[in-house]
Amino acid sequence: MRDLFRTRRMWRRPGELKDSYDVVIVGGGSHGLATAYYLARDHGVTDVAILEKSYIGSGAAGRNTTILRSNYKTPEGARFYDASLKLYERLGAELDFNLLFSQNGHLTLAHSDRAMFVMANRAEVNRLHGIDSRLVYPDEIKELAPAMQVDNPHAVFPIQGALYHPPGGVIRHDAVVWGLARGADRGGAEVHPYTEVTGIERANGRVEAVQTSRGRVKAGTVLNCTAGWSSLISDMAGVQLPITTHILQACVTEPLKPLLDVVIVSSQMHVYISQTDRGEFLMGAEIEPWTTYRMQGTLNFMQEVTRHTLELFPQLERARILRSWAGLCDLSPDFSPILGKTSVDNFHVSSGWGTYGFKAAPIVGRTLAELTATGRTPELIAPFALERFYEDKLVSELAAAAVSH
Amino acid sequence: MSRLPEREGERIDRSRTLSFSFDGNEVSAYEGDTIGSALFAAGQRTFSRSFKYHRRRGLMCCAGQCPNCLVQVDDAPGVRACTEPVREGMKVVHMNASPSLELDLMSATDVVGGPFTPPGFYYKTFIRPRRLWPLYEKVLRSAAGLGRLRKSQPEREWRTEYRRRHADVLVVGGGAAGLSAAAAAAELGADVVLADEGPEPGGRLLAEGGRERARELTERARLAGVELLENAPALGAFDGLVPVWQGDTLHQVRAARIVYATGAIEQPLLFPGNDLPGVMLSGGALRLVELYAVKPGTRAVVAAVCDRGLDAALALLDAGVEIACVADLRPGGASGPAKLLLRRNVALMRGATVLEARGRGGLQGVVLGRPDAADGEGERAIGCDLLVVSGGSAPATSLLSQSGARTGYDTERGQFALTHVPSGAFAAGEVAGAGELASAELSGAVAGAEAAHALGFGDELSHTRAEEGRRTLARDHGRPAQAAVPPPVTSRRKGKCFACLCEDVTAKDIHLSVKEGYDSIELSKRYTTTTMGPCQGRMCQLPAVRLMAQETGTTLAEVGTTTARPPWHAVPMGVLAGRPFEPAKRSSIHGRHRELGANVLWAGDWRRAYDYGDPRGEALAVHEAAGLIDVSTLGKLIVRGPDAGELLDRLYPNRFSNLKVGRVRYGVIASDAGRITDDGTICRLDDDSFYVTTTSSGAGAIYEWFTWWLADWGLDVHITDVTQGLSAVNLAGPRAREIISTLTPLDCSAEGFTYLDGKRAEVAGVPCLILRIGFVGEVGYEIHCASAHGEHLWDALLDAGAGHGLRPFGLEPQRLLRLQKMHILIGQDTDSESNPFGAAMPWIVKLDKEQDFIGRWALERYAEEPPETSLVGFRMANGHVPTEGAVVMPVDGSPMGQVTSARHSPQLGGVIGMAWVPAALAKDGQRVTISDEGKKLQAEVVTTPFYDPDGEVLRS
Amino acid sequence: MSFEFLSTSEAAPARSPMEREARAAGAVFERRDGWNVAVRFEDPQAERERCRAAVGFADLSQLGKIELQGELAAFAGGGALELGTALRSDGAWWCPYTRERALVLCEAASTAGLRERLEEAAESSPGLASVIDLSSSLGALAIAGPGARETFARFTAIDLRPQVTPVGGFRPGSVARSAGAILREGEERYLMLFGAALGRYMWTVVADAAAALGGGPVGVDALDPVGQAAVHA
Amino acid sequence: MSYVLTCPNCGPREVTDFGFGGELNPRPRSTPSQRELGEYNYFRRNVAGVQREWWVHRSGCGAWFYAERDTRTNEVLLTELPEDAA
Ligand SMILES: Cc1cc2nc3c(=O)[nH]c(=O)nc-3n(C[C@H](O)[C@H](O)[C@H](O)COP(=O)(O)OP(=O)(O)OC[C@H]3O[C@@H](n4cnc5c(N)ncnc54)[C@H](O)[C@@H]3O)c2cc1C
Ligand SMILES: NC(=O)c1ccc[n+]([C@@H]2O[C@H](COP(=O)([O-])OP(=O)(O)OC[C@H]3O[C@@H](n4cnc5c(N)ncnc54)[C@H](O)[C@@H]3O)[C@@H](O)[C@H]2O)c1
Ligand SMILES: Cc1cc2nc3c(=O)[nH]c(=O)nc-3n(C[C@H](O)[C@H](O)[C@H](O)COP(=O)(O)O)c2cc1C
Ligand SMILES: [Zn+2]
Repeated sequence: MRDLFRTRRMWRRPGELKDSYDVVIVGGGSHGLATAYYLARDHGVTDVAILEKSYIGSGAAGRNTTILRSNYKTPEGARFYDASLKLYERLGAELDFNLLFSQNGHLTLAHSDRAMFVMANRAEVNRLHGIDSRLVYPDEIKELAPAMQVDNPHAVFPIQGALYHPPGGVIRHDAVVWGLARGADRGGAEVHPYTEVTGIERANGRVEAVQTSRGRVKAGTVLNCTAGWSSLISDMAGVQLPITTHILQACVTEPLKPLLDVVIVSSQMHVYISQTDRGEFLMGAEIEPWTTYRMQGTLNFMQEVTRHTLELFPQLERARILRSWAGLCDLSPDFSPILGKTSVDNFHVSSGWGTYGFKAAPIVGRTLAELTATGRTPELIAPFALERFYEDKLVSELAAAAVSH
Repeated sequence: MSRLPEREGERIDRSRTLSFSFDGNEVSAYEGDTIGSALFAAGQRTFSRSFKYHRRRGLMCCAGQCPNCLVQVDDAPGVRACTEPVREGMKVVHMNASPSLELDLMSATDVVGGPFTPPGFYYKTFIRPRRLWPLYEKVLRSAAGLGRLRKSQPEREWRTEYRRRHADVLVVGGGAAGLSAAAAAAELGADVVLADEGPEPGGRLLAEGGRERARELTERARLAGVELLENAPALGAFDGLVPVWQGDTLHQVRAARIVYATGAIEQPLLFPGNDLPGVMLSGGALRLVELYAVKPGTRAVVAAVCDRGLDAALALLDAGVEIACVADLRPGGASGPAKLLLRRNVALMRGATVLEARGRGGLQGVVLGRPDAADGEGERAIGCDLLVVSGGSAPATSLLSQSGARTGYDTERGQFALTHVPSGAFAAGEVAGAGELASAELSGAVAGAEAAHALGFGDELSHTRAEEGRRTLARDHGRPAQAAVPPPVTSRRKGKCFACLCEDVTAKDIHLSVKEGYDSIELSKRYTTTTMGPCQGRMCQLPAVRLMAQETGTTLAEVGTTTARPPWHAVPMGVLAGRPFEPAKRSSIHGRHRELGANVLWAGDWRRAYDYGDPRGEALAVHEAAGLIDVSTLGKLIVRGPDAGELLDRLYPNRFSNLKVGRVRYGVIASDAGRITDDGTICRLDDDSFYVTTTSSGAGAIYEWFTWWLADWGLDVHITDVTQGLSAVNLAGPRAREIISTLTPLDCSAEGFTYLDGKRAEVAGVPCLILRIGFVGEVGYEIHCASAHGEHLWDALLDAGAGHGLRPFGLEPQRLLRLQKMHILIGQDTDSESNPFGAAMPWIVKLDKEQDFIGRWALERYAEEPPETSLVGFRMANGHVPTEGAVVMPVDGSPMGQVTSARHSPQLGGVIGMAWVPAALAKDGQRVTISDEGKKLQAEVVTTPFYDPDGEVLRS
Repeated sequence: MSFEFLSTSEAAPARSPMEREARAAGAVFERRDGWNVAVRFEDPQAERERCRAAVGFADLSQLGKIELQGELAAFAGGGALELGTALRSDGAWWCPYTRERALVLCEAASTAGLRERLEEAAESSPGLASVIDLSSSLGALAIAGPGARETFARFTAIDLRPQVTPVGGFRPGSVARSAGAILREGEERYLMLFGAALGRYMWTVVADAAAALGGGPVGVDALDPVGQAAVHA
Repeated sequence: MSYVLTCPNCGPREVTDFGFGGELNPRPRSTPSQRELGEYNYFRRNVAGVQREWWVHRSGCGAWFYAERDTRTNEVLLTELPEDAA
């Protein structure tokens, strides 16, 4: 509240780039900023530069539908995302910035018994990890989302049940970015927007420096936090990634009075729907199947996402779509992240976030900061090593992440 | 009240009155009125309350561009009253005010809210204590939002549809430029569509003194064969695909060439009180007058930066509005309309503009003066009920930008103008900077002709003309601008000065946000939410950029603009959604299942009979007599050619080239990562031909998988997908043989037709392929015939079996029956990570095969490394049926696997299932713990089929 | 023969995947060449009028549909097939999908005979040639009348403008979000092919689109025979 | 849809007509090492630039073909059947 009447800069005005930093973080999205924040907070590492080619949050962080949840399928995934969710719960207070975390619950609908099976399995794995997640049936779904059509006899995709995850919800994407940026800045890191990394210099299996649109910068450690662009940055360091880049799209309606508190996801219909604190219905769908780096959306998306949303919320038929947009997603083969060391000693990566990486920002920041500061891979992220694709030891979240963020 | 006497060319029909209600009060209107014009004529001045401060807002643009007149009509929120035609009996209500538009309690925020609700105030408040946040959030949420929808609605009620329209040329925008372009292209023979969002083509001509011309041009275009879409905003540009919304229809226009003649958007000015009802854009005031014969005010002041506002003053004068004063920001030089104004004794202030607008509940007066003058100097306060502003224009480049055009700041004209138009697109008229009517028409004609030329239409003459036209336009373009560029804010007086009307963002808010560090246009946009409301920047982008440039001490070019995204015009979801149909596949016997009372569910993209109401009884019939199940959903491929065996040997880990003609073999398909992707049976029909079945949901993918490798390998093989061409039923049970024998001449004896034989014969007079396989564990005949005969075959079998206890059975009993046999279901018992070794099918992988096959390398490794988990059967210690999906744990604890199938089997008198368990436990008699909804249950591992483990029944 | 089980036999009634929908809409059926054919609805005169003035659609799933693969497909119907154009010959349409695959569409009465002739030709073909009867695999709807193109525009993005798809044009592509193909059989007459299992869905989509344009189902007897004028060489 | 693809057999169609097969990823010619197998199965170049890739005309002729497409703009530079490829 005290900041309400005071106009204080959120972060320092970006100055000149120094010649050298202990840590250079490529990418000013949620992961890069979180890492800088935790580097300072947990490890006192402050000689850090975040290089962002555009404005902070211009990537997926600023385009995502902000669903936070931890009801994943694999024990590795469930543990990891749960740790992140717990950090998120406290993050607003810690950053002294209201992240508008609307923790009103998350429902993944099942329209077939096959889907019910997957939900049951997730519920059980979650329960064993202390994650609040359970199967619910139409009557309870109706109570949780009274505006939704749960037992329409003519429904194309009747709802058999759902996985209910009370701690899930949505958060304000930009607030997370700005809160973390301010936290990083106050911790001592330099945030450099409009600074594009164009090359990486290596010698003796180590990264020496990065070249940028504003000159060359030496780096003790380089962290690749560029999500949708991570293949390109890794290429510069001579590290291959098992990634394909696709667009994912979203759209919002004009603001409406509250109708929906929980997040609704239907994998079979490829939609997910929430209503933001501003009143807009926020909708997303699945990725486009083809790879691309061009952040332009498709008409097909708008058609499919509205048709399917109206299956569930027919009363929205005259509500108007205000805007749609697209962002990039770095898809990994097993729908789990790629996090940590690479074959290049001082070049670490955070990638493979597909459609679900925003919820991981705090835990990525924390673990990547720990790895950077100590040189040791935290146990929580050991299963997500890049090496697993060479060894073919996948952590498959196909059933829990493919279309469901 | 404000209706003018009949005017030439007005859009209303005074002989036909309509009535509708606004907030419960009856309002009368003429046919042709918009909600806005009718309400205004009836004296309504406040149309909405603003988003945050609940300030009164009145008509401003009268063209559907600004947020001021958003109302709710029946159940439709966000309706632009100023463009929505009145329909008899419609119920119109205001949106964001309570209890009423006139008395809005939330407007207290306007008085006290300023300092408490700066941009992003919610980021800085309610942070602690955390536990109170949910409460605050509820309050915030209920204060936000405009439209109110029904709590519940069972089904869609509004019929909307798509219409694909291919065309040679699409013209977006039907002003002088667009109409000329469309006519020019069509006259050269092109197939042309023109979409205009106005009520009739004409654009600015309609209300700005060119209606005759508009109607001439329209007629010319119509005669040339142009398809004219009116009331039809083009929503976006998707690489040549342009969706156009018109009423209930979404036209998806795919044109070879597109001419954008979208005009420009008249801009407001920034001064305290610039949002008061009574402040109108000149275009808006004139549209009221010219289209609807409504007088926008009695006494008006005009503030302009170019002739457009002066022209408007003249027109208003003609309509009987008193013009108290005209402030022209341009310092000197009397333009044509200025002279006319002077001649008519209208006071004209040069170099002046509005410094402030005042009024309670609506405009009562303005202060005019020089923006740069010291306080008070040379100011004039004037009473008026209408302030007409014309703050310059912003070319409507959104769609062009989406199609790859670029803009740059044109300092002289004070706008972001096109600097590059991509090939395939053309820009004409005001959007392209063609400022005057003549050049707008010319630039349209040239663009239209060039678009047609690019497609091979036209002749030498038309080319010459177009080139000539280009040269003329280039000359015109070089002339100096006729407009003054207003300062970011026209005065430093107190009072809210709105940069963004949609989101109630003031100039001061932008100033504060920059000071806080949100110093790029993108950050400022997101922090203040300027341009993020219903107008999407039409009214606020340019003012915001100007303010940003001022605050950051940079140029407008450096500040730049934000990205234009679809839809150009907020569009109802129903329109985008089109018809609600979803493709669903149905077997040719589906109708019979319905008649038999089947419960039908989705299975992949098929609708299937889950059971016929008695799954237990149905399963029992299979054991005791016979059952009949429709398995037409199986994928079915014919693979033939000299290399067919070779192809299959390469695609499956086991061998098919040595399969004997007339025999059937089971196969599993693996990926090169060694993961199971599908399974099915294969029957060799003759030396060169195989009949391959796949899982129901895998059919499409496997067909593509086969043809993909075939495309790569180039073997001499033909593949045909006959999935939908064949019905298949499985007749199984101890009496199946008797039943089938009554319908076929074939020798069905145990010796004559043995297990895993595939034979062709007539059944019930229909040529069939019959496979003796036993998915459900009893003697079974899978009978395939042309799907046109499916129903006939089904009926004949049921008839023949009537005296033998034959019953139809559905998917659910089949699942139990196959579970008793431990036959796996791909996708249920396996997942994307399962390999054949883990799935307890090592025998299916023939690593001794000579040739390479897909999956070989990975499978070689799996053959050596013991799997971590294995698929086994289990029997429950007690009678509890675990949930499918329940977790398996070794005795010590952490989850290692899951239950994939579980059923109570009356036949076996217990609960059986399949599960992935730690490999060490994959032995008969091992005990595993199953965690099901937190309960820990005990089960015992079984590795051989529960029913008929040696397959004696099957083979009998 | 090897693949007889793919074909229908006159011994038993053959049914279209849209039979129930047509019946529900009031169709009167006749058994023709083994198939139950919706020959008319209540009023044949009105149906003809519908095709003349608006749009009518008729279930032609009984048409023979024979797939040819290999050399045979390239030189079918007595001439070289050109991609995009169906050849009318022998009372059948020879429709190329690729250079190695074509579909022959013929009257139900001639399906068996034509298939046999083609099989013989396949046997004597030097390379691999396949003849597969897809008559039951594909549903077929004729859509006829001045409103036909507008009807298609409701559910397919295939460009059917005459300058792009002349009579005889054959256009494989998505219809109603499913795999399909459209053959322009006459000035205002089109034949749409799609997977038989989608019969009911396609009927729903087409009926819905046609109804909004003043059209509706018609019996096959309301359709004019595909004229000789349509012969395209 | 964002763009149109020209099927070598059928001509231009909306991209929703097609299935995407991904960038060309040739199968090893001889037994790969564990690492090479992982590379083949999972690793992709994912270039920002012109990419040679597989497509199938799923809703039309059913043919698999190659396209060369610039992933920065989605501009399709060429499509061709494998048998016609140089
Ligand atoms: C539409 C959409 C919806 C989504 N919904 C959800 C959801 O509901 N829940 C969820 O958890 N996740 C969701 N995601 C995924 C999530 O947003 C991302 O996984 C996550 O944001 C990625 O991490 P990031 O924020 O660090 O990435 P980004 O924000 O993409 O950050 C990467 C940054 O790197 C910068 N960069 C790239 N190249 C260079 C260079 N050469 N030099 C300098 N900088 C460079 C980019 O500009 C970018 O700012 C969604 C994604 C999208 C697109
Ligand atoms: N008295 C005069 O001299 C006079 C009067 C009127 C106009 N003019 C001139 O005419 C020219 C204007 O002609 P113009 O044709 O360039 O502009 P215009 O503004 O007249 O027409 C543009 C049209 O495009 C429509 N439009 C914009 N975006 C659209 C979209 N996405 N979808 C559908 N429709 C859309 C608008 O509704 C409008 O009808 C100007 O140069 C002006 O000076 C002169
Ligand atoms: C959760 C969320 C809510 C949004 N709400 C709005 C909105 O109400 N109005 C709006 O114009 N844009 C909204 N946007 C979209 C942004 O304007 C913008 O399109 C997005 O950040 C991508 O940037 P770009 O369009 O500039 O490429 C929203 C974005 C997100 C991620
Ligand atoms: Zn094709």
